[in-house]
Amino acid sequence: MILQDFIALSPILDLGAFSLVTMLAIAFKRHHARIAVFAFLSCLLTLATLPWAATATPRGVTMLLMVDRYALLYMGLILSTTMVIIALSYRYLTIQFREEEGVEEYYLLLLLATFGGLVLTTAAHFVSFFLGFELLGLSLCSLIGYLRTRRHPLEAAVKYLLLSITASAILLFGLALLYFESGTMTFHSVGAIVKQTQTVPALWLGGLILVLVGIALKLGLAPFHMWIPDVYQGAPTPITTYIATVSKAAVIALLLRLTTEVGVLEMPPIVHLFSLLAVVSMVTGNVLALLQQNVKRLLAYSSIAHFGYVLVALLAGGPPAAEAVTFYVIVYCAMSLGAFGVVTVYSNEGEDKDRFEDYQGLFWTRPWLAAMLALSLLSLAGIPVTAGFIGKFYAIAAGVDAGLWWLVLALIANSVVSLYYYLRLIVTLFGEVTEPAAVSQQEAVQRPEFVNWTTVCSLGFVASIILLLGVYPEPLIDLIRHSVNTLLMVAVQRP
Amino acid sequence: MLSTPALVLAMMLFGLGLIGLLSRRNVLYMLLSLEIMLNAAALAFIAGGARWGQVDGEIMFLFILTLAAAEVSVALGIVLQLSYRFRTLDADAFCEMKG
Amino acid sequence: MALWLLILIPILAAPFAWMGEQWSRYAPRWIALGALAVDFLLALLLGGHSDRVQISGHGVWLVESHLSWIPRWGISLHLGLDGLSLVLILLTAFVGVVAIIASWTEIQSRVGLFHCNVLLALGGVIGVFLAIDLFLFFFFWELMLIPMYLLIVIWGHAQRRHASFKFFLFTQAGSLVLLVAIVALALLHQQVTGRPSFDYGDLMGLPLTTDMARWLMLAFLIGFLVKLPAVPVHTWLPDTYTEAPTGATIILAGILAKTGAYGLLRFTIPLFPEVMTEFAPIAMGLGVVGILYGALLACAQTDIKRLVAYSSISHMGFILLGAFAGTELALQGVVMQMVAHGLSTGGLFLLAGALEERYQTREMGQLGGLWGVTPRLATMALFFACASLGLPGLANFIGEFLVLFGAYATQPLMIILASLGMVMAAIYSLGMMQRTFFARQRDALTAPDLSNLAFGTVLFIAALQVWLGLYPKMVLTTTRPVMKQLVQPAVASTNPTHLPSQSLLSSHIVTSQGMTP
Amino acid sequence: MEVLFYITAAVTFLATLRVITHVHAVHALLYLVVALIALSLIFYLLGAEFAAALEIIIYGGAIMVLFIFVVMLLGPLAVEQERTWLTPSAWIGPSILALVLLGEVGYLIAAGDHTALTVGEPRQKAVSIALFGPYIIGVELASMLLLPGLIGAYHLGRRLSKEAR
Amino acid sequence: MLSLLWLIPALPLAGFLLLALCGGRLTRPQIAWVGCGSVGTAAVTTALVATDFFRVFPERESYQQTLWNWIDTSGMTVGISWYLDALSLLMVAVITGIGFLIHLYSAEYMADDDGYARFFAYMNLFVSAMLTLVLADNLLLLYLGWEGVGLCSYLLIGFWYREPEYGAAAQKAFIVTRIGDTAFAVGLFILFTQFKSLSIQQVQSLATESWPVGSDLAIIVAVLFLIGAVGKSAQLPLQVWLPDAMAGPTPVSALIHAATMVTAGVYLIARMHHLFALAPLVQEVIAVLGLATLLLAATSALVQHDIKRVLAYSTMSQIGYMFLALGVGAWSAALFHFLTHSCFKALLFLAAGSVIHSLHHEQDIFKMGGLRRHLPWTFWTFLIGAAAMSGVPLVTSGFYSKDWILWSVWSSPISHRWIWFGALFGAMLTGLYSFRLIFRVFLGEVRTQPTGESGLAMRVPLVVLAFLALTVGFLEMPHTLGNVTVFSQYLSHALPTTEVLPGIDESSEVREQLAVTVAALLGIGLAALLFLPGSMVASRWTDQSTDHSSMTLVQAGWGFDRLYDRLFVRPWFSLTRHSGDMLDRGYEWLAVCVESCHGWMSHTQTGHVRWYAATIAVGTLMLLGLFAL
Repeated sequence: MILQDFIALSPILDLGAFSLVTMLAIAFKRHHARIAVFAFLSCLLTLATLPWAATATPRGVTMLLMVDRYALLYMGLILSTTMVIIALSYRYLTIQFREEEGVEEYYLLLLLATFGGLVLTTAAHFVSFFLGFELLGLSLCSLIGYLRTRRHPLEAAVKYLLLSITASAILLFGLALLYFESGTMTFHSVGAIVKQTQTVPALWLGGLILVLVGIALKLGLAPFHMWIPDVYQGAPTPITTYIATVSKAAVIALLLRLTTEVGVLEMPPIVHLFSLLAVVSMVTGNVLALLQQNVKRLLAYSSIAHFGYVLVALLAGGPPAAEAVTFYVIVYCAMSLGAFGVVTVYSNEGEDKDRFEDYQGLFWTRPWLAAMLALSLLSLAGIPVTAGFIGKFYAIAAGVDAGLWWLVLALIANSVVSLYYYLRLIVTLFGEVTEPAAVSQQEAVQRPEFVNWTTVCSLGFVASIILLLGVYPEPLIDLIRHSVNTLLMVAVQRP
Repeated sequence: MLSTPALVLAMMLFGLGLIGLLSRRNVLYMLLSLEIMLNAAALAFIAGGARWGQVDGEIMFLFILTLAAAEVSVALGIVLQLSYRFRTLDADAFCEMKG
Repeated sequence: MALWLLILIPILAAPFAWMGEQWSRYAPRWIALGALAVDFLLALLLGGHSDRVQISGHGVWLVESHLSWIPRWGISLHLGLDGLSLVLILLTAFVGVVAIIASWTEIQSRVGLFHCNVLLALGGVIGVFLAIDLFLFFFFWELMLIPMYLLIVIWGHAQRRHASFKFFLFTQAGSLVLLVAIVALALLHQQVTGRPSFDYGDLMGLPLTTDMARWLMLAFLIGFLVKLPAVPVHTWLPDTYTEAPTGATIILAGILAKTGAYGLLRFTIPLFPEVMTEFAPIAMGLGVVGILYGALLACAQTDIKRLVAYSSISHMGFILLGAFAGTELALQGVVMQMVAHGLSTGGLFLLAGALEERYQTREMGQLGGLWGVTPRLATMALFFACASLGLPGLANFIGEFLVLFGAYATQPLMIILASLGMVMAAIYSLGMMQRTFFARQRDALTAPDLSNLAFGTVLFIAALQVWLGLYPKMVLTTTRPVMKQLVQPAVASTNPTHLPSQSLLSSHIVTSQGMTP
Repeated sequence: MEVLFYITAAVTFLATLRVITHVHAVHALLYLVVALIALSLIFYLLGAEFAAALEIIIYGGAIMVLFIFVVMLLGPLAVEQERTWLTPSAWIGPSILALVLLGEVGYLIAAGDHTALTVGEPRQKAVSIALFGPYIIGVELASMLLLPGLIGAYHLGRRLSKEAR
Repeated sequence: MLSLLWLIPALPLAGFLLLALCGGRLTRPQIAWVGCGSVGTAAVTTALVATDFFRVFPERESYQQTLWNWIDTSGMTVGISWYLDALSLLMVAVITGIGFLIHLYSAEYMADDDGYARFFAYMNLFVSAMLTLVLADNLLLLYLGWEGVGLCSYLLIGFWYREPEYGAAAQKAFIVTRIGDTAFAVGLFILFTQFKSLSIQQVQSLATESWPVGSDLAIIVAVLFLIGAVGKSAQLPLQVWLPDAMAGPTPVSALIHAATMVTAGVYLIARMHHLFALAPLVQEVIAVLGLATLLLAATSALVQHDIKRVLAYSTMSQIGYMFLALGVGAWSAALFHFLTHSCFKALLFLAAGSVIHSLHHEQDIFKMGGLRRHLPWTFWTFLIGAAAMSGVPLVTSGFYSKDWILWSVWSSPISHRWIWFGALFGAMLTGLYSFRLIFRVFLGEVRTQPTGESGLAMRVPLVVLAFLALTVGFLEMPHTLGNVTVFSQYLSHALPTTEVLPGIDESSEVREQLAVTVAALLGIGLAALLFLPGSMVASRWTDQSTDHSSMTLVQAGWGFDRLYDRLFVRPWFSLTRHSGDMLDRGYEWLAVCVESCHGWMSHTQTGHVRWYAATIAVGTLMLLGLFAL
């Protein structure tokens, strides 16, 4: 390890150090606001190290981590998303933890999860892959059940726990098979072995499929999607947001690196597998969301479909795919933050406000909140002026470029179906205010903390991102192109 | 070499773990089954290490061990809370959210 | 830059219209009217005071504006105004004014938001008519939908949810197919030249394999046919037109439908001249089916707005028929039909809306004998019924007949079938008059006649109808260069011997032409 | 040697089978311990002595104890129940399997041929060098991984102070 | 003065606009002044233009005036331009002249009606449209007028809009004629596609040049035009609308459904005679259709109860004569009959209107009688009109025109003898039903008490028309009887002269004329025998025979209404009633499918974590099975 390695690794090191400091700070004195601010600043400072780290890239730090601009880009995404989530969480937790104790560890866990996410973005080796994966999963598991006195969060936590360990086990077994066949644990050489021999051993392929199943489970691709709605619904809403954004972005970052370095997209069975997963995910997610009456579940199902779209883009292979996938994921994070952010802001003590009735006519009582939700939903639906449109455009472009006509067709058909439920929610927002909705909206408005500057700033930030990317995406596109290029230059300094 | 039979054993153990996961209703048993599955994976890594004469498999085993420890502690915390709130550890009882 | 003003004036006026609600109930209306009036005048100015410069080989642009946007994809903010877009923008601004006046008394709640949405939708439509970068075009194409959707969902009638869903899903399905085709074109450009481009001019000359061209054309066709709408993708229309508030219906029928027709003329036909002849019989067949099917169902309706809605489907059939006829005359007819239909349905829906506002029903069975109660309304309804049935001397007649005259040379049998639509148009138009305004008057039906404002507006539309019906030169000469350009490739690529179809009549034409010295 | 392996494998398999089929938690845990020990023997046979040791120390020791704690915490530890649990059927199975394993270990010690199965170098050294060489980041990450385990267990496991009252 | 031509259609149009826009603010006399004045000035203008026309064009070629280019784009040039020649001048004169008289009459007839302004507005619009029709230089402008008169006819038939039956009659009239119009339009498409022009003169000369006689295309176009003409002129098989059209006010029937609009078909065929000359087959069809219509209508007229329906059928019958003449190539004869018919039929309708007016809108002739003494002016004028229609020899115009037609039929090379006999039988029937009316209405005992003779505004037109009905015939007399050829000479430039079968001599003409005379007189005599009050047969006819089933068939115009009802109307209505939007239902079904799919799939989300784990296991195994093996 030389200085350059440390520079390259500085974001991860920073965040790790900050997590430890946070832990010590909690041990020293519990103070919700201070810890929250500290956590926020940790992310911010880590974010600030990214440009510095970029000077040392691309650089393989030991064989475990590969820090390149691509990883740094995803780190930036993960960190900024986490910051928004922290900002949203503070108000939410103040209300939820009014009569409970131990709110501060939440931020520590959040930082640890983010740490795991950062590791995943750089992972180039089974060990870092697996450890990052578990850091993220395990922290999330605690976070989901963080409101431990409530039944729904606990139920969600146990479901997430059992299924994520299942995922880990499957993933590990897959990795073991790959290792058994190839005798190496770096992504690159695992693929290189197959490329050299020009044959794909069954065990190797089986291992790869198991690994992909593990990843699919984390991403919630059908038929491994079952946990998604329950966990989304049960988890505290900021954590739901986190699962939907950071956790998935990190896994996608890894998946992209894995597929690129191993070169799986040149193997027909894997391409077929991805196609199958993509189509099944799109159809399942959208059909299940169709008449859903719970907003969080609805968004959960829609996320299943969205990662189906991402897979279509991924399948295109090569630079366009990486570019499209990255863009889509960034956009998806923004719009999920928007949608779940509104649910977070709107929720008060007790149950989250996630039933459709709660949102009936929200536009007339809380126009900005409703407008924000509508904007996010339109973005999810892929309507222009919003980032979602450019994202969908990118996905379609990638698919068309690769000639994946049937997948593109499926994407379109599914987009149309998906419109139905987004519109259902939007219509509800603009509907006439009914009696129960009026009561719950009254409650929400009366609380002094209902809207404070943190939530306004964070949602405002998200909204401006959604609109900006929808209207002028060029700077981000440039950034992504430059970053993604490094991913594709496999022949970089490798110890 | 014993690595291939070891891998077969790992697969069998993994299968057993999976069957346990699916067939037991008690969360505790499900966790046990998961432990079996993790162990099976670990065995596979060790077998791989043995096949190639590398230490990497063994090192991977160490990390799996770490995971198992960390995970079991969180899992048992959740199990405790579950038994407080739901008064049962029947996995099928936790189905308030569905549809 | 002036072109951007055309788009931005309504869009920037929109928030003011919303805020205007706080000042006065009428402020949003006046703001909206003002913005559209300024837009109208600006468009007139641009159309009237520019030299005819041919900037690229692919269009006769009067004014052009080019800015970089997303260079990575070869997307630019490229706007261009030619005769066709000029005419349609003027129509847009005018119909927009009509829509605002039609909702003058109908819309009483959330007035500001209503006009905000109207302005946004119109801004989007103007963008559609100006954009000559395909991505930008699609951007505006989608942009106009949301405000439209909100107009239906917030201010619509009882079944608005169902209707708005249908509207949105259908149009979006079409749009997405279109998007795929646009993207495919841009990427083909990349394959050929090494860089993607969404620019109209670049894509025009793209060499395509026949197979590719066939699929892409199909996709473009689907995208625009949904919006037009043509049978069999028309079914969103009756529900939507019926449930939308009057103002929105007027915009939908008067302008939004035209964007589909515009798309056919601007993109579908010129981009794929090679397969155009192959598709022409199918598209024209759909047009004929639309004419007859729409008219048949219009005859079957008891709801006055539904009747007009189905009649719109019938009228749009002429547009489809003409667009693919491949003759300049038919294309000119299409333009005329677009303008005329915008005016006539604008008027008809204004009146239908006025009826609904007065009697809280659209069922013609519950109306009757209104001639004596509201003579102004009845007279104007009669006028527009005549326009709708294609009475000579009114603008619709010019449109329909130019299409029929122009298309007869290529598809005589289809034209004969389409002509049957004229008889059916008489049946439903007169049926509507009979059931609503004639026959015995019901006792309960007493209501004030049209207000001076509404009456003046309708009268003005009527005057325009007559003016265009007797002196369509203004429109026809403005669009002629564009249409001429449009036909050229088709003519060049079509071997004259292929032109006549196998029908009975045309074979006679050939033989008798052969005998002429 | 191979015979040893197969016998151990059979033991592992049988013990594991009993884990997932047994109705009593403690019994199942007991079988699991047996299975883990058997597994550690297999590790040894595959040449991973370090892993074999850790398997027994951490898995069979720490993790299983954790399980047992929880089982004890959850169920009321009535003597009556303890008595019903302590039937021959409960301990005979594990005992037999354990005896088999014991025999194998005894044989191995008696045979004294330790190097036959290992790969030349003393493995522990190689493992250690690898751990703190190329895998140093892995070790750090693993240490970080224990942190959420710790915090999570701490936060989730404790009761509310007012509930305790 | 010729340049004032455009004023002729423009004046009534101005009248229409004035009445339509500020009709509500004018007093009744003002309305009457505007309404009659516009047509009156148009008539005066016509006179001025006519004198100038005769002066400038002694040979009566033609005068053209283009106001502006209506459509001028992409190879189509169509102007708003007028074409004045002998034929159109004749039409214009009739339309403005008789039109003015009828307007004048209406000023009093409609005096009590609510929609006074509306009535005159429609009437003025009609006159304007009709003038456009006959003055049009090109077929598209002609089509404009053609549709315009149809619209006005529709509006005026349904003038009393509160009666649903009237509305139905109006719709029927418009739709039935629209069928013909559509065929006409298709004819236009073919002509334009062939000759790239729509100018009447140009098209015909090009057609004559390029199409041989009897060519398919000529036949097709001619048939299409014929269908248009048949619809407008209420000939078989599109005749069904005319009897119902009597729902409109009587002056309307006089102007539109007797004197002018219904003869538009005759005008069209005459105008396009070059084209029809290329299709002799079609000409034959025209003749046969004319004959069939005239017989059918005459028999129906014989048994009607409603005075206006009798006249309506008689109109159909007389137009049948005109068609017959056109069919045998006797263009001028057809136009001559048009002229005389306009005079006497307008007269008959106006007189009938006078009767109805005085009987409180009673139209059933079986409730009339003995009006001779109460309404002397009406009686005498009606008598003259009936005599003219029956063709009472020597003194009436109808005799000369009908005789000319019959003679042309007799002598034409393209006719058959049996057609002549049919037409002769028709002439006999004409006398019969005309005088049936006279006897029923004016003689016998008084059944309904009349209010008294109408005022001056109604009487003046009656007298003027009666005078014309007697004298117009002297414009053209056969050479056996004075040999006046003013009319045929006048039209000689516009229309070709009639071909005469070689070897027909004067004696056969005399014989033929005698036959016509006898037929007319026989008809009148038969009428006297059957219907003269006091005759034995008359009383029997009244009571019983009208109920007879065969009678009702004839009464209903030989059951064409019922036939069309079965064949077209009912299937159409059942089609519209049962045709929801099929395609829409398809889409809705699709939506339901997806929704039920949702219902099915959401059952898989049981909330049981073990089930979730199972799906994962199964999914994994399936993927492994599918792709690894």
